[in-house]
Amino acid sequence: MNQSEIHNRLSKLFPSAGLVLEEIQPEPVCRIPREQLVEVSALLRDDPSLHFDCLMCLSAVEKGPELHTVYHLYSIRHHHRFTLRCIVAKEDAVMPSVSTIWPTAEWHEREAYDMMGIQFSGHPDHRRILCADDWEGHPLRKDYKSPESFHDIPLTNIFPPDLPL
Amino acid sequence: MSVPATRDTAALIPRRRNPLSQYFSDLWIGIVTILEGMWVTFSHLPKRTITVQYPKEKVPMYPQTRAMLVNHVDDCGYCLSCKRVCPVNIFTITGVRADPGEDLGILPDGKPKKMHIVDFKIDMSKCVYCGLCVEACDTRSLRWEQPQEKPVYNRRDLHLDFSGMTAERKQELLDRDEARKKAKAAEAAAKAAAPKVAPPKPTSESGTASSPAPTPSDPS
Amino acid sequence: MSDSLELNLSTGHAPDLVRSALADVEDIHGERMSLQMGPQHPATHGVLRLELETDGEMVVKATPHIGYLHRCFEKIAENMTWPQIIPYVDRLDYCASMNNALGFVLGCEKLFGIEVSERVQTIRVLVAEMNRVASHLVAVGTYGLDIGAWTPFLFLFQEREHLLDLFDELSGGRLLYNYIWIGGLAHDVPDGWLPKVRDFLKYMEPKIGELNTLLSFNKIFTERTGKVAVLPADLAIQYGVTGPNLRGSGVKWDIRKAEPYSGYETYDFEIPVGTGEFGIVGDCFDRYMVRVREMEQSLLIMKQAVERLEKLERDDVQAAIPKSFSKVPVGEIYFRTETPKGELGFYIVSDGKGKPNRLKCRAPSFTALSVLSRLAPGLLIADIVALVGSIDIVLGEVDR
Amino acid sequence: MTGIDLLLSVAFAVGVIGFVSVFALVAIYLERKVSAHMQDRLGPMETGGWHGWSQTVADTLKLLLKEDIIPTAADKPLFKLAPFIVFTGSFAAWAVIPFAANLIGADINIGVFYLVAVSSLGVIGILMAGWASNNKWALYGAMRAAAQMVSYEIPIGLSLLVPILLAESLSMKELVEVQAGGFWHWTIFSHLPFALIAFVIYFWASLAETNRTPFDIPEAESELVAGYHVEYSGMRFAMFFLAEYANMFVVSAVVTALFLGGWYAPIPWLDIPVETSVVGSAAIGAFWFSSKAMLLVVVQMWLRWTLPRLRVDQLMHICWKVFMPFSFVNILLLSLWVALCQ
Repeated sequence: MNQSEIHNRLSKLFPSAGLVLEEIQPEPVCRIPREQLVEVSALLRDDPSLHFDCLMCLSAVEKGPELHTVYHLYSIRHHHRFTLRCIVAKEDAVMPSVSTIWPTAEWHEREAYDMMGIQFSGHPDHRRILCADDWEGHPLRKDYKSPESFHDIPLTNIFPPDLPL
Repeated sequence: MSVPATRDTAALIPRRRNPLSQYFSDLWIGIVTILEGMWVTFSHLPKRTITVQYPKEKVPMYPQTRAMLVNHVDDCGYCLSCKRVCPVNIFTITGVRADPGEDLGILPDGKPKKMHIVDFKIDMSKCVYCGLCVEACDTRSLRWEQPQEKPVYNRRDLHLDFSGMTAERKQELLDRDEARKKAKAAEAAAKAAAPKVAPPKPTSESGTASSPAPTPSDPS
Repeated sequence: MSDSLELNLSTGHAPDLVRSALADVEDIHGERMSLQMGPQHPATHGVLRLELETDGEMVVKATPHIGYLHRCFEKIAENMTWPQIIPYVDRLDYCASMNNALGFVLGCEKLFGIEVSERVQTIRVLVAEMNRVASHLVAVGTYGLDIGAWTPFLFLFQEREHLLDLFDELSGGRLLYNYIWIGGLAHDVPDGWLPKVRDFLKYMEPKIGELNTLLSFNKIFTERTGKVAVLPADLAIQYGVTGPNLRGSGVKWDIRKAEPYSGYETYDFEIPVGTGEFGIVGDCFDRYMVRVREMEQSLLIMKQAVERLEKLERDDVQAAIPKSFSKVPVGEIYFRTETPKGELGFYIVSDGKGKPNRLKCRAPSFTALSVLSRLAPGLLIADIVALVGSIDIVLGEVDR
Repeated sequence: MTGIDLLLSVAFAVGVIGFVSVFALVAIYLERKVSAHMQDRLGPMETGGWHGWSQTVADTLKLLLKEDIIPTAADKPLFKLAPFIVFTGSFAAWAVIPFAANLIGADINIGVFYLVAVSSLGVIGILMAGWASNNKWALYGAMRAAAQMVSYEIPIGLSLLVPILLAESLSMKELVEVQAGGFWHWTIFSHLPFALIAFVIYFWASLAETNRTPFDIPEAESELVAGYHVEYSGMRFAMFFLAEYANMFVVSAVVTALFLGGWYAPIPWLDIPVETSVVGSAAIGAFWFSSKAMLLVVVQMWLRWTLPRLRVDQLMHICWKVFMPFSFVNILLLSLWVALCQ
């Protein structure tokens, strides 16, 4: 099935979800409200004709005042792919966690939280993953300023040119 | 898919054999595979070793090997493509425009060289050896060279300068540029003061006005 | 393909094993001890820290802690022009930088609508497969080292040395190449290089047999790795485990076959899968052996690619490179390729400027590592070493 | 004991210490070279000129001059003492090793028993080292070592019974003397099935006693980093190293004495009897003895550079489920054979 067929089937199975298929080059993306995300995800995984057993990638993207969470899904059985996009405002960056549906999302969501500051409600282990636990800020935000030092370790100009051996 | 499925469900279940025959076959396989392995290592004993005794014998390097950046400043046209393309910003390049009459030679691409390269510093300690700068260099003045001994004892020794000029000469050229800039600024100010009378060629005039003679104002 | 898959999805040996092992642990009621394995530990293949909760030699719980090699590649990439990103992409999985660069470059090319010539594609396939062999040589060799066998490691590094020499002559770098560019290659293959690749193929073929005699089928090795840390196929798919690890679980799944890129569909090769020959499908030995057999397949692909290249006329390998990257099409794409570690995906968001708006890297080692805490309970400390080695992580890619 | 005897004993002890040190240097050098050439390398080539012959001497000097680091949290007296106990264990065994008919430290009538008893002293030192280091990895190493070495005592003891049964003596000297007269009289060949099984079991089990690959799990570098001696540095670390190589030789020497004809040359007329020349007999005996033992040491190295490492449970499996039944059956059959046929 291609994306629009999947979208049609999904809309049929879940008419109230308000799924919008955005035409983006080169692959369309299905926009989904975050309230419906977990239900639709479970449907995507469990429906035998869809059977999206594989969450390839979960990415967080900053676009202006909004934060997008993009889910790239793939079905190993049916060889088709589908993309979900969930948009939240920066002030209210809370997403439902899909780690119960695809366990691989657990680390991806931790990464999205660490890097972009999106909270995931219902996540079993909601911690930073790449940065230190007491790191401040979320480095992938466009307005992020890298700190001068961390725990008295200088982070800028570690090797000044006139440093001796 | 060209490959047939290599297994059936029976293969998923660990083989259940008579435990005693399993025990003895395990033992036998163990002894045989250990002896086979010993034969492999033994067969390597008389083989020629592959070690290269480095300082005594040296492995020739390929002409493409990215070992050390070298800029042949005579061929450098101050296009700054290397600086623009570098992902880690290791270049510090300063140029001073040559005087109109001054002949700096011809670049490999046939155009006359117009800039004195006062500074062409490369910080090799930051280089990631991606080679983008060498590929970007239109005049092929920036090249890779393969010195056998590259390591240095001091990080500062990796800050290379390819301008090939003495400090005095650099200062001289910079002063000249400074003076020229000042004259230009003064002229611009004068022009701003008298906006009505716009001379047709302000730039060339300023160039000739600031340094008509090859001898510049002497440095301090 | 789907036939063999149906078969595997329902096997659930590992959880049973784990459960019985844990039941044993609970019976004993020993005093538990926390043990920090890493970040400086020979078996963690870099700066991975495993927080183990042990009961004697038995591991009850394992928590991986990553990020020691984090350099915020994605942030760096947002401040780089498109061609400048490639040196950084090379450094993700530093054992297989050709494959990384290929993934990123193909994603960009698809996004920008660039078509490259057949020669460029063939060279790309050749170098990617060469680098796959080099990466698997490291994986297999260090795995032997983890299990305690020194000599295979050094033998395999010799073989790898030949490959690195070839790469050196080809691109100028031994480990990080920046050879594959968006729209082409840095330059064509040098004269006299293809015969050297042929020589290497001839040299390499008997070496895999030697490795199998010395290490793979050694009784001690098969005992150490067989039936250890079984990853069933369904668990592997749920956790997004890809590449040789997934194939080790018996799933015949390879992006080179399923979503061919760079003309992989025209090459004749097989996908080796785990067969459970020394235990259960999906154990450490299967994951290891899939790599060994994949090397053979890669050599086959290399042979075909070399034959094609010898027939193909030389053309300008940089012909399709855009003159300027300052204006590129707007769009976003998730593109994935099969690297030696698994599915390397790049989610590229372009807003039409000279720099990407967002570049997310879905690293195969990252997801493969996330399954570790599921597999670890019930293993011995020595098995943890075998497990970590068998999923073949590269921390440069995990931490990005 | 007369004054002369005492003097001779002291002289022998000093000589053995010298021999152990020199042997360790040679063995480490040999191990480096053997491993290097098996792996298509060259090994040390620079220090001292010809093929880096003095590399191990230089390393020893370096270890001697290194700072002796004792962790703050360590149990200091035990930590300091442990390497010496380990070394004492392997060093004391040399007293009964019969280099030649007239070159043996102490020909006590329970030589083999003494040897087995003394060589298990090392495990106490290893336990002390692992415990005193106050490091979890070291503790794991010590625990593994204790379990392993205590278990492997049993197959070792059982397989040693085979030559004892045949020679009807526990004295090392007498055990060798029954094998006089050409290699076909050596125990391993004269009672082929039983002695060969005992030989193999003893040799493999003693690899576990000396913590060599494939039984090097107490110091498994990829699992426990370095096991019980992870916190040791400088000379104390060198003592562990010295003990390991001394142990390797002891194991090979015991195999040589009990199974491979001890000081006797393979063909009788290469020997010099004691009656002809005391010094000559000692020299030629020591030569044959050391050559055989060194060959076995090389085999140990060969195994180390070929095989992967076993796991703890597999190690125990091999001990209790393979070596034990085999050595029991072996000794039983041999006893029957001796009772019936002789």
